[in-house]
Amino acid sequence: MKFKALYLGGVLTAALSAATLTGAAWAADKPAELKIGITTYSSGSASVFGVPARHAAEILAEEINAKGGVNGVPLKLYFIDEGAGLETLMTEYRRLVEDEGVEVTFASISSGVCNKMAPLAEDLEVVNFMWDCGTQRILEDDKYDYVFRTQANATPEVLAPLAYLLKANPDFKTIAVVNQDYAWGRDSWEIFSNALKIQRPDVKVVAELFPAFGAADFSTEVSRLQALKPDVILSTSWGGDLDTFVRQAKQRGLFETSKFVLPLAESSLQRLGDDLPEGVIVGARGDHYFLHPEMRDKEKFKTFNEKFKARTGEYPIYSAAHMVQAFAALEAVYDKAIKANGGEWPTKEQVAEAMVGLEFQGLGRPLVIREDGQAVEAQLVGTTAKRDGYNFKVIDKMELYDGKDLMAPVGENSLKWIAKFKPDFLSKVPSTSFSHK
Amino acid sequence: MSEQSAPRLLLQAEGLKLHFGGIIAADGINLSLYDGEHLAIIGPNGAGKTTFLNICTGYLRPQGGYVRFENREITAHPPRDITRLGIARAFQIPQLFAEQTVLENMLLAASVRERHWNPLRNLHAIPERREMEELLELVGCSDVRDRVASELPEGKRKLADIAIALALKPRVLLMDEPTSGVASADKFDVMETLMNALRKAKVSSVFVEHDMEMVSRYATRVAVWAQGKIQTTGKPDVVLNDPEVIRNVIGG
Amino acid sequence: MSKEFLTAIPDGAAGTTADGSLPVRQERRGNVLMNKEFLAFIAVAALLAAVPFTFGSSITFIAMCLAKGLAVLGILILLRAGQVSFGHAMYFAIGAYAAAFLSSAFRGIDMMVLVAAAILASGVAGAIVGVFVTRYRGIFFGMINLAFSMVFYSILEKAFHITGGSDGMRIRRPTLLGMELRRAEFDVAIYYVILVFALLSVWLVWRYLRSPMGEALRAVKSNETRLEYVGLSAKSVLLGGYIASAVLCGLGGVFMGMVQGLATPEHAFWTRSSELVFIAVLGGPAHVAGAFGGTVLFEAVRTYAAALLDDSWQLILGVTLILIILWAPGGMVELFRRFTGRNRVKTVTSGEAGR
Amino acid sequence: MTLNFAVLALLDGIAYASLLFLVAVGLTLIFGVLGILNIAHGSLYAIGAYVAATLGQWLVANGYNPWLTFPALFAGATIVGIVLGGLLERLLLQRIYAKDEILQLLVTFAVFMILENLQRMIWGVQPYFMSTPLNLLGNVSFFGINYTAYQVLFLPAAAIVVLFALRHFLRHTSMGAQILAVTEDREAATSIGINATRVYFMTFVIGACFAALGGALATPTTSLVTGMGANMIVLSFAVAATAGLGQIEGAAISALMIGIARAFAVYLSPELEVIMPYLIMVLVLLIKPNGLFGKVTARKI
Repeated sequence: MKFKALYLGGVLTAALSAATLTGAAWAADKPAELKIGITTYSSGSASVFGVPARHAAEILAEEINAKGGVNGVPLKLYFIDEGAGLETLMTEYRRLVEDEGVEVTFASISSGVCNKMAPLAEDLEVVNFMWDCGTQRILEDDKYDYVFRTQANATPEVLAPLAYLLKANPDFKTIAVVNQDYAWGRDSWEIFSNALKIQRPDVKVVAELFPAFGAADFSTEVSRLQALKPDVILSTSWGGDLDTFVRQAKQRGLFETSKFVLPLAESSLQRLGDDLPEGVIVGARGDHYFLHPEMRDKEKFKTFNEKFKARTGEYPIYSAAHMVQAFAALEAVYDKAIKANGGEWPTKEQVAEAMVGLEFQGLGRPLVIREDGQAVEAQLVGTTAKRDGYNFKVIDKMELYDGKDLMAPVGENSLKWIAKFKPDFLSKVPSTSFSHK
Repeated sequence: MSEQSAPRLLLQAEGLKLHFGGIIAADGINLSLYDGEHLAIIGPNGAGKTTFLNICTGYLRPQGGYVRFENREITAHPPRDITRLGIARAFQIPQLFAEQTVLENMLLAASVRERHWNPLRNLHAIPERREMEELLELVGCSDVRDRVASELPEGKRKLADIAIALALKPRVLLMDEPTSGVASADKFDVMETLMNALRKAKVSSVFVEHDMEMVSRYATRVAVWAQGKIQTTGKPDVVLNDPEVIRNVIGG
Repeated sequence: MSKEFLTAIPDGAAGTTADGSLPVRQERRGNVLMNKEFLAFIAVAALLAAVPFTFGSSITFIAMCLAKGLAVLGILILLRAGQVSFGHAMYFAIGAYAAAFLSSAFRGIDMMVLVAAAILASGVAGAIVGVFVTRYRGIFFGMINLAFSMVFYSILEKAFHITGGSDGMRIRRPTLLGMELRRAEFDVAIYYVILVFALLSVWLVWRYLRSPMGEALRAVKSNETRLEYVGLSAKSVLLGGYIASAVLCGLGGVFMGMVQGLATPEHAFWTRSSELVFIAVLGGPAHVAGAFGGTVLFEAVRTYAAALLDDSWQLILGVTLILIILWAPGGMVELFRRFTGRNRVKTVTSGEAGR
Repeated sequence: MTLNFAVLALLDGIAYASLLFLVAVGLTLIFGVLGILNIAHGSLYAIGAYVAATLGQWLVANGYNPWLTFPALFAGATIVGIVLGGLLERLLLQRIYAKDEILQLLVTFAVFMILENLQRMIWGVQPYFMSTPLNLLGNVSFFGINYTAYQVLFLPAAAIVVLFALRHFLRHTSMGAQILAVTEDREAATSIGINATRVYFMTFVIGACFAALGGALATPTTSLVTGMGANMIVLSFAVAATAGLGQIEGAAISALMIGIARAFAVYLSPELEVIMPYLIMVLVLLIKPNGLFGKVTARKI
């Protein structure tokens, strides 16, 4: 019977090629709708960050569809919850691409998720925008035909806050880090610490804490940090984790003894309210801020902010801004590809091809996609301040950095690039200064 | 080969001591079992009879003394090792594989004996099957051969328990009240069959028994237990007529 | 021990009596039914083999069910000995991580090498852990397994630079017998590989459970004392079953990992271990078919429950399991038998008997 | 410095252990009496937390005196314990007492799944906060390090009160004596006329209240997210099994051990933090299968 089963399997395996040949064809006919699959956090502690992005996506899709869609094709959005776990996520993602016929995907928020989704998208040959995740590794380590990033990567996103820190607060001797224990937390610290070592070899790292992603209690970490009294505490955490950490640190007076650098805290300002003190260095993983000094008077910016506020009761945070950029890239690339295709609806290869060199603009400064699929994005860093008219801290003493100055060139590994920094490189990076108005 | 005149020493216990808290279960037990003997153990409840069987089979570790089997020290060896050396045991409360049929109980025992560990061979396909069926026939369990053990009436359970022990082809069989639970009308028939089987298979035995009639009929020697000690040993007709034994054990 | 639970019958053939009297098991009569079951087995195998040609879009779903079913089959072996492990997801994860490590170290490694590595890794791990845990029974067996698996889970989650931490590791697509496969080809190929392994495992487990060693497992449950007194160590019997179950979980893990392209610490979390036991009982521990039937039901509810009521799969499955335990402790296998009128194994002791 | 640091780790450990104990003691009490290892205990913990948070938030939002959030924590826990715990015992557990322990375990796992699902349906999947009680009590300083009084004073005090109240209840009340009798020997207890049904019910409700109380008291120190029950139940398994299932004072000691070991790990080797509880559990169970304080029972043949 053993042999019968094997024999049976063997015979059927031989017929395998016949079965596979059917799945390969697609048509570049104009579809009835353009299906977009979007991964975002709708559950768990990270959902406070993911849900605003989902709202943004819905607003944008409505806007686009109201004017007839992309080249006459209306958008249809499919959301997948990153909080459901990688297995469920990947299964659902495959189902959307293989069964639902989703043509473009935006995946994802978490760098840990991106590390798995990028190869999957490439494998499924579906155009994927890494719309929010930061890890620089994906596009530096491998070459992708279908995977692009419509925002910056970890390198400028942590180098800009470091440059800001070195300039605004150079007198520090010790630093501790509290990052989430996953790809972003680890990679961002690697970049930050490597750069710091070169810029300030005298600074001592006194603690490296990596509480679990989604951790809900940081009491022991806060105790330890209080005992160590580092001059600077860095945390690239975000979402509910950052909120909880800040609240618990604030409650126990940690902000009084250490300078905090929170490169992602723009996304937590409104939720934290008075729990986030003044004088904290905050960033936005890009130039995203509802009071963006260069953009706040632009029509598109104002309209989106108003719509967003009307829908959610809050100002957009940077996850929403990243979503806007992804949609901007989507519209731009279809325009470009259709033009290149003589007005015909493009194939996915043509879309992917059109991505390189694509110029588009979301809520911040204009962006451009490099030939490695990576976008170049400006970076905004500032210091929290209390100002009339807002029941939360706003960003003051803003510096706006140009993305290309802080980014490893195409084909170069970020860490190797950083290793070549001159000791004063970061303090000399040009930036434009703004104050809160 | 053992000579007729000087039977071989099979099982030997010397100086066994075991106390549970204040209860003295064994207090210097010395006892030997020779090839061909059928030794009955009698004595009041709580005298330590079952404890003796437990120590001999390694279930309990004595606090003093030792047990030898065929001149091999086996004190407190695991029961499975002692069983494999050739000492099988039947229990006062039958110990069966409750979920399996009586035949399967037997086949499992035979498989262990013959070390049939091929994971692809059906338990029912082992060559000893015939032998096991005959053994069941012998102890009068053929009629319940295919019944699940947990469903058997008490008498049959008792017999099945003994059959499992026999299936192991032991040199010595230790039985704890072999016919308790068997309908009194059948007791002697059962014991008759059993002893014939033992003789035929050249198995020596030790059995704990309360029925003196049974003892005088089937034992070749009797040991009288009292408070963890052996009060006396000897031929049944002598021991059972000893006035002190009558007063302490039988008369009661 | 509830009599209907985990009851007898590795051969679904086991005793059936027309008049509903005392159950009698006769393996001779069983042969007829054996053939029937064998035919059913072949029929199911043929149906599954035809899936890529008929319901091609569901092959990934079925492949995942089969992979998980393999792990449940492992749980079934332990259930036969009356033991439940709340830590077997550990072996599932070991299978997946074995593939993850190898596929990242050697690009283009062959699928068969990964499978062999997973069998080896889970087998060795099962043997090492098994030596310790087979001393325990019942709740304690469950707990010590849980403890081991949680240690393993924590290591997977924490050792970021080795295991990828909570993000897990990617499993690169392996070659198959030297052939490089594209995605669609790979999906079909791995489907057949899993199917072959699943059928083979079903057959092997089936045989194993009726062999002396497998029957001895049931003896571990019913009477360890007697087992010792026929000369067999309950511990080693259980260890044999434990290693076999670990290997099956490892196989399930490597296949699930390859289908998903992913090894994640979640694979080893205690809820996953419980899910495996859950499925085994849902399907019915009395028959190997229960393992796969249970898995299909479980996965189907998980995947499609949302269509009925948004985010409700745990609710539906939880209620289902409770109903099954209360009214059909033999699981789907028992329900199947009831509805087909086949094989009423226990007629006398209905309901619960003591432990 | 090293001494200071040990004291700090100790304080963190005690705060954490207090919560662990509250949850584990309910689990171990239920096991001791009913013989059921209740996986749904984790859900009772989570639901206790959610209900307490909801009550607290409602009080604050409606402008009541914020100090009322303290009684709200206890009220929330009691409601959950009595209503949910009582219903579970009456409707479900009563039907499975005669079943095999594996099936009992699985029934509680099924309940766990159901409650996890209901929790998501009721409270959604986004995090909840209610830190009013923690803020009200303010900070206390040890060696110049600020701790919240809630965590280093209130929680340990609550745990100690629970421990002694429970001891008193078991030793000096008739119901307690009945519970102890059933724990010692179920058959003997029922044969002398103890109403086991009532004892089971009371025990389960009390145990459920402790689980919910653990959750309620944890609320101010944490953010409530889905999956918190799954993490807590496995931790309290570790506590209960390390102590020996059914050991109440033992649970307090092993909760302290695990809590302190975890806190020291954060100071000495943060990577080991998560592993500590399970490592302790494995090591203890390997050496003492019945736990540190558990009793060994031998089978008679």
